[in-house]
Amino acid sequence: MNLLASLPLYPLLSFLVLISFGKRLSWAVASWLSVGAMGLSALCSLVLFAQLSTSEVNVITSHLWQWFSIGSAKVNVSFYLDALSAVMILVVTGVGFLIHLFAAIYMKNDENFTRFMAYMNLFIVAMLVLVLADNLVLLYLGWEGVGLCSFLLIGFWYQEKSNVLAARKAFIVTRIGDTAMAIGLFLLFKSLSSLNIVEINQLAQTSDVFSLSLANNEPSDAYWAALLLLGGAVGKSAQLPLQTWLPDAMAGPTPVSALIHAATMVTAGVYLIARMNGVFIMAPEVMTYVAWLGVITLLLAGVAALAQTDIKRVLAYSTMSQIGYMMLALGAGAWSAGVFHLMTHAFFKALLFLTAGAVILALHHQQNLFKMGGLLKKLPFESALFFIGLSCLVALPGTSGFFSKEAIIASLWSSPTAGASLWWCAILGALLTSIYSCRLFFLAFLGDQRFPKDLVISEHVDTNYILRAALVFLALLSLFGGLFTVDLSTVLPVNNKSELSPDWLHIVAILTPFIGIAFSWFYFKRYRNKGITSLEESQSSWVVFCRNGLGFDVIYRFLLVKPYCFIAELNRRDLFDQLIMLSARYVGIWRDILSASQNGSLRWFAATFGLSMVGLILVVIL
Amino acid sequence: MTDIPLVHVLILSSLLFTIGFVGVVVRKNTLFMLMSLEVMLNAVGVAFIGAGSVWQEADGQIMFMLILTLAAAEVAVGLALLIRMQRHYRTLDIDVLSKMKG
Amino acid sequence: MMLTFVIFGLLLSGSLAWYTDNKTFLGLKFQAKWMALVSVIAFAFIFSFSVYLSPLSFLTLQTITQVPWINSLNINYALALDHLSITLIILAFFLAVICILVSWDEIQEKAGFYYFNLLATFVGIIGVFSAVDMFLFFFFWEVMLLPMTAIIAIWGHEKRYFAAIKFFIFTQVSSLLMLVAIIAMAYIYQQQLGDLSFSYQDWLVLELNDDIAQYLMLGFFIAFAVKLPSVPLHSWLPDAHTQAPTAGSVLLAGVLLKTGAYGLIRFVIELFPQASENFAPIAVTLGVVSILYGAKMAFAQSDFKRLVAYSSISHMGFVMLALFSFNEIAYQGAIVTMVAHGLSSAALFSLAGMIYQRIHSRNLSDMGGFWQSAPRMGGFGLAFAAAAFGLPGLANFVGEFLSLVGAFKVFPFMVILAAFGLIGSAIYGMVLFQKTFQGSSSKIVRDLSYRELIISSSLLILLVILGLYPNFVLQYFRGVI
Amino acid sequence: MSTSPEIANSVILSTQMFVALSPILLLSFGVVLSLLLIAWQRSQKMIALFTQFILFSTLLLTLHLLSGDLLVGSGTQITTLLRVDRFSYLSFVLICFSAIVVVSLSRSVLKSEVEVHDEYYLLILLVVLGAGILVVSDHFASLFLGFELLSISLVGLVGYFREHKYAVETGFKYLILSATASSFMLLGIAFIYSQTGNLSFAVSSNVMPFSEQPVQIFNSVGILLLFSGIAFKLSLAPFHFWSPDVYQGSPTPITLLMATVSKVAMFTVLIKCCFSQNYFTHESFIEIITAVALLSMLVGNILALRQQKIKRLMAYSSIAHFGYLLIVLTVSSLENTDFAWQSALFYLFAYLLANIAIFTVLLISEKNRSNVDRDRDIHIIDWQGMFWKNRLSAVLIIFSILGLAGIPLTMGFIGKFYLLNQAVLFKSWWLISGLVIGSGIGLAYYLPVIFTLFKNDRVIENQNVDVSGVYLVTTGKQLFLFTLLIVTLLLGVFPDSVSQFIYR
Repeated sequence: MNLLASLPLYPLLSFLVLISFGKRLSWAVASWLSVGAMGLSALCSLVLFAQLSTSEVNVITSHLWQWFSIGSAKVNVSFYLDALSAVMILVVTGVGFLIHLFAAIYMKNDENFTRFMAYMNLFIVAMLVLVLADNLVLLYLGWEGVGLCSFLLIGFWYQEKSNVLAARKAFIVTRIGDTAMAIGLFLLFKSLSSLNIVEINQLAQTSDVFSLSLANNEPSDAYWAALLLLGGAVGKSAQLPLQTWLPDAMAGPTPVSALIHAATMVTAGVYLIARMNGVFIMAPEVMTYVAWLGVITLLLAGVAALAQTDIKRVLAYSTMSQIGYMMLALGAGAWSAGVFHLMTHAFFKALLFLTAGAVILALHHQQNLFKMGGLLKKLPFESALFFIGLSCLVALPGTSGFFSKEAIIASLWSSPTAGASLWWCAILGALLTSIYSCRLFFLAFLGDQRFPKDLVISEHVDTNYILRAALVFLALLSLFGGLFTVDLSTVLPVNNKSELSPDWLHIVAILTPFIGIAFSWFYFKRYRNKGITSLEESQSSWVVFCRNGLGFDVIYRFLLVKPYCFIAELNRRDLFDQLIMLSARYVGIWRDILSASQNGSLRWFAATFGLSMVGLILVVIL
Repeated sequence: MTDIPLVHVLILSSLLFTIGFVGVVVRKNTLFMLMSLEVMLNAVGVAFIGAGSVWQEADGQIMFMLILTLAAAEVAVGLALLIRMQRHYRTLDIDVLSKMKG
Repeated sequence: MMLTFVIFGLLLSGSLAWYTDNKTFLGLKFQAKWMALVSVIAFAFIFSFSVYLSPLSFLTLQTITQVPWINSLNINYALALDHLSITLIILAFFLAVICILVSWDEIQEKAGFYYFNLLATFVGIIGVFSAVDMFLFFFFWEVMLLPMTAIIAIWGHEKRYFAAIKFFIFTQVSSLLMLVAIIAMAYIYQQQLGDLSFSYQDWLVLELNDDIAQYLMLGFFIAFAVKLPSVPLHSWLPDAHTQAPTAGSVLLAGVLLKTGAYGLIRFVIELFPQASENFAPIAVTLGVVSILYGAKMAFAQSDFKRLVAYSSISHMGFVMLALFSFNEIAYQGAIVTMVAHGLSSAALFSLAGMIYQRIHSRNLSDMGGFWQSAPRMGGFGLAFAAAAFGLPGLANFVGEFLSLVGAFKVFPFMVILAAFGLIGSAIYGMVLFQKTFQGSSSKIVRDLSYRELIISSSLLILLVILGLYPNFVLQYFRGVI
Repeated sequence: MSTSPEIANSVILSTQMFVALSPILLLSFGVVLSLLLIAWQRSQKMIALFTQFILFSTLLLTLHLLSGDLLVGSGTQITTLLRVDRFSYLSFVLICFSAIVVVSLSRSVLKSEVEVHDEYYLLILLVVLGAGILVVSDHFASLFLGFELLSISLVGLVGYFREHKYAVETGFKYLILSATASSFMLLGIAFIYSQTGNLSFAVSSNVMPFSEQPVQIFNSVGILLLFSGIAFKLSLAPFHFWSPDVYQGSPTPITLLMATVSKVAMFTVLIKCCFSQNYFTHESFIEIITAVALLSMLVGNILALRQQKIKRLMAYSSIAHFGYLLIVLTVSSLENTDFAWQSALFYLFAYLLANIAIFTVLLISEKNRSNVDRDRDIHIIDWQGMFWKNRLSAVLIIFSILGLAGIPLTMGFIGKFYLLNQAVLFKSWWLISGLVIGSGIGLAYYLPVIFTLFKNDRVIENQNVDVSGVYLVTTGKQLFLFTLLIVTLLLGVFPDSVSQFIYR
């Protein structure tokens, strides 16, 4: 199906043009090109989606060429579109298009504008390949591709050392996950001798060698495969224990954070697990791990978000915790709920980031919450949008976030792989979410302005109508995106649990955000009160500990980074080389000894003659 | 002289030979070195004579003749060199002749 | 016959290039580089066409030429080709062009002699890839060595003599061991079938008892493990690569290391299947150790070329791992890795050369922020670094993936260890790229000239093609094992 | 001599024997003639030409004999003393060839001298005569005679230029030590004789008189002493101490003479003696050979490391090379001796060519020394950048050194290949490992020499060197060097021609 094949083509073409002509393109041309390409593929994805939903065929494929073949198994470059990937491409291209639109304005004055747009397009290409891949190797290609793009975009302002380091960290940490995933692929191929996703999902159900454990107490291949895939997912989606790169990734330009580190790439892990549901279902223990990982991340990230001072970092941690929700859903077997939340989260988190970006730019790159405040009057439009975004985040009834999060929480209580304890944790998470959202909103928009009074709001972002259009559109999506739900039953197993969980659960779930808001309304009084013109973030060690990501960075530095560097430093001069050189030196020593024996004295020569004779005679006699 | 067992002759000659060789090694004076060389050669001669007599052959004695000639030749060359050395270094100490090393 | 023509033609044109350098005949001034370039391209075309047009199917070894050479020992001048050797020879030709282009401006003094050596090395390499008489093979194996050493020793950097001697001694000693094994094989053949023979095809029929085969296999293995190179016999490589002129490093990394791999495939594994299968666990361990150790050492380096050198140790570890896990998938992986590494390391070394020409330093601490002034170079640098750490879509990924998938069936644990090499490679790749092109821009460097653009883009295009459509190499390596 | 019947009637020389022996006879005749010539008129040019002529005709005669089928099989026995066979004459060809080279090189050296030197050429002739007697000798007496003729005339030659600062020292060292060595050898012969009652190489059928019982010790010690004497001449470790000093001290043509003529002759006679006495059946003898060979390979190569004086370097490397050559003595049975001979002769030829080449160039650069420091030894550094100044001799040196290092394209590699064949055939793994390690170490001093030729950043650490007029080579020498190069390469690529000439 050519339309499908052409989907990643437009961004690719525009990428090629942009990268090859570089700065010679004017802003207008570059932005038209990149955004236009995005628009085209967004349109295509809409058409495809329409085809998929109308016609009774629920799969569209397009085979391009055979990449290579592993033994008998073919690895093709071919795309596979079903309901799940359809949702994804909608999110990727739709949100991507809006963010491109925004970025075209937002980055207008950057000297490397074309390079930026090129990377953005390249990222979209890779993301689409990831989503549409019909086999795991192609998916891996997209997987690495988005990783590379994220690396490039985080380090886009590469002159700052910190950005460079953040980029490197992001790439390497995710690479660790990717390696686990690669091993997972090897294992899958070994036991199922195929890497085609659909085939794997079917074979996983049928083949016994895969699902059944070999020895009685030995975990099965399915267990290991699922675990390794989970490793990959954890890396990309910034879940425990590989979550540390995401906050630093905020070093990148804000549209990047919106597109990559909120809407699309970080949710690739969720998509992977949803994709490979066949494997995961065969390994219920792993599903439990997924759920637990998700919930722990969700809580810890929430706590960390409470202590952040940088507006983008708050959002980053909240992204983490929201993805934790998705993981939780998947773990609990509420597949469609997870994906649904993925979609809605993409909308409102993109909105939040972009708005934050607008605010930051308006305040001349001021990201510190404690240097904001009182923006409600200064930037009413942004405040409104931000409020909408936050309300989705805390899942106020009616917003899209409400529906998705409710679906997740509702599915937990009686799921075989989750259970009551997880339900309570989820509720706690919701509470935390509402609290840090309120803190964020109060600090930024309420209270008195804590930046210099004479600071003029930079206009060019604030009043640009295209930009506003993009934001508004996102806002609408995040408000009403919850209304249209896609039927994923063709792809994802529906957990047919007939027995309803008790009603009070719903009550509690709905009430939780309000409790949180009420709590923070009083707790964060001083943040929203007028007349406080300067606020100090509290320096209590506990807060600092939370602010620095609960010390994971430190642990890793001392467990992994330092030792590796130490060993590398220790053995800089190559042990083996030194050993070999040592033998050379040994010969050198002998050389000195022998040449000392060549002392030119005749009598010594004669003596050696006799001595060696005696020696040889002894050899003969003995 | 056949009643002298061969082994004794050989042992004698090897003793003489050793004496000569030790002479070559320990004496610093070049002249004495040449003399010790003669001793060594004559020791060999003894061995040849003894062996020849055991085998009742003339070969041993012929060899001894040849050895004598050799000794003469060597001494001739040696003495020539000795004179040059005396001229050149004003000494007969062999140890001055160790300029070349390494 | 064609092959002989190519070999001697190259040699002849090399000496012509030496002779005519900077001389003026009938008005036009000859230059060695033009001579070399033209002749190499011409012979490349001659070779590929004659292979393409020849009626033989090169699935198995096809003897091209066989002329008696040393009758008293029944040694022949025998050349044969199959897909493996053809692939490697074509790779060699391509890299020959790259080498000449790379040294276009770099080599100013004694250019004629330089290009003579370059071509002589290629003669040796082609000979190594095509000789099937073991004496002839050894002959070429050494002939390849001499001009290479000359290149390092005459046009190299500050510590060139040391590096050249180290390189030579390592190869020489190991190859003497191989020579002993060769002779022993010849005499075993004599014992079993009557008369002496050095012919590879003849040896295939020999049946050896295990322990003898083990020793002979070791004789060959060590020689090729040094060339490959595999830890712990690798330590000539960093010095040689670092000290050699750019083209020398390209040559070493691109082709000479492949002769080691080629030898492993053709001689170790095919002559001693049983022995090498017994030996496989050790060999695979060596491979994995090379992968990890190379990656680690590469990370520790502060010298651009040295870093790349260690990275190639790490890459060739994959080849070793793949070859000794004895299945077709891994074998194909090894082939692709060989070609891919040939291209990517050549690319990185020529990049190093370009940078060295600009800032006269190989030290990473003297670099940084070049992207600012030389974005094109930065782009290519990124692409080549990405190839080095096996980014999917570029050639190396296909090779490594196939190797690991294939090997996983046999040595799962080893492969899991080897997979950590992927992380390691990401680390050094990132360090290399970022220290060179990112960070605060210290110097202003000239962006790529058209010649350099041609070099880099041709390499990159090949990497991408091979990465996205490896079949155009792989199709020849189906059903080999 | 011993009066066994078949010897008795073979005392009369048949014509066949005359023919077989004719080269040696011609040579000795030449010696006498040249004495007369000197008595008649002292003219350096004339005597030189005459010597050349004699050597040439001897060479041609020998070649003629070789091409004829007189010497096929076991050769011809001439009295008990001499046996002429193919291999001995082949090595005699080598000897004459190198002697000719030496003579032609000497002329240029002697030109610079004021007084007339006829004895010089006479002595050279005597050396060659001694070598000739050695290679054909089949009896300890003739061995002894040849040995002494060789060494005493050499003593005369090494100290020949009295004014040279090392003359006396070199002469003394060589005299005393070689005399010691020869007396050791004689003692050995005496011991052997005392046990076997037979002085000819051929295995004796004599039985000990009942009054005595054989004492095996004396026999094997005798063999050992004999071997040590020869090993001294071949400068095998641990009898090698003299060689670097004497090489360095004696005039360059004489060094070449020592490196080629005497060594080839001694090695030939060693092989003959070993094979006809089949010492290789003695376990202990093989052990000794192996030990000495290993020691020489290692010691020679290690000593040559970082050696700057070219002559000493050559001395050390020759130690190692004769260590390698000893491999041929470890043959397992008489059937394989032919191959052993072939390997030995080929290797000797390669070694000889390489030496000739290097010493020729060495002589050229000595001549180009400024007169201020005529006695200064040539160091490697003096050859710096030769490749860019005098390509031909540089290329020649490169290939000779590669040959010594045993790298393909050269005869040396083929020679080493033959030796390895030997060693593998007789499974002497010790020697193989020695060879491998030895040549590994060897590269560490061969390569620097080659690299020096390519260096062009000349730092003049010694002001006396005049860099300007270096390497003026006469066309004759040019031609000679060129032919050497061609021969080295041709035989390196097509060794068959030689080996076919060796068999027939």
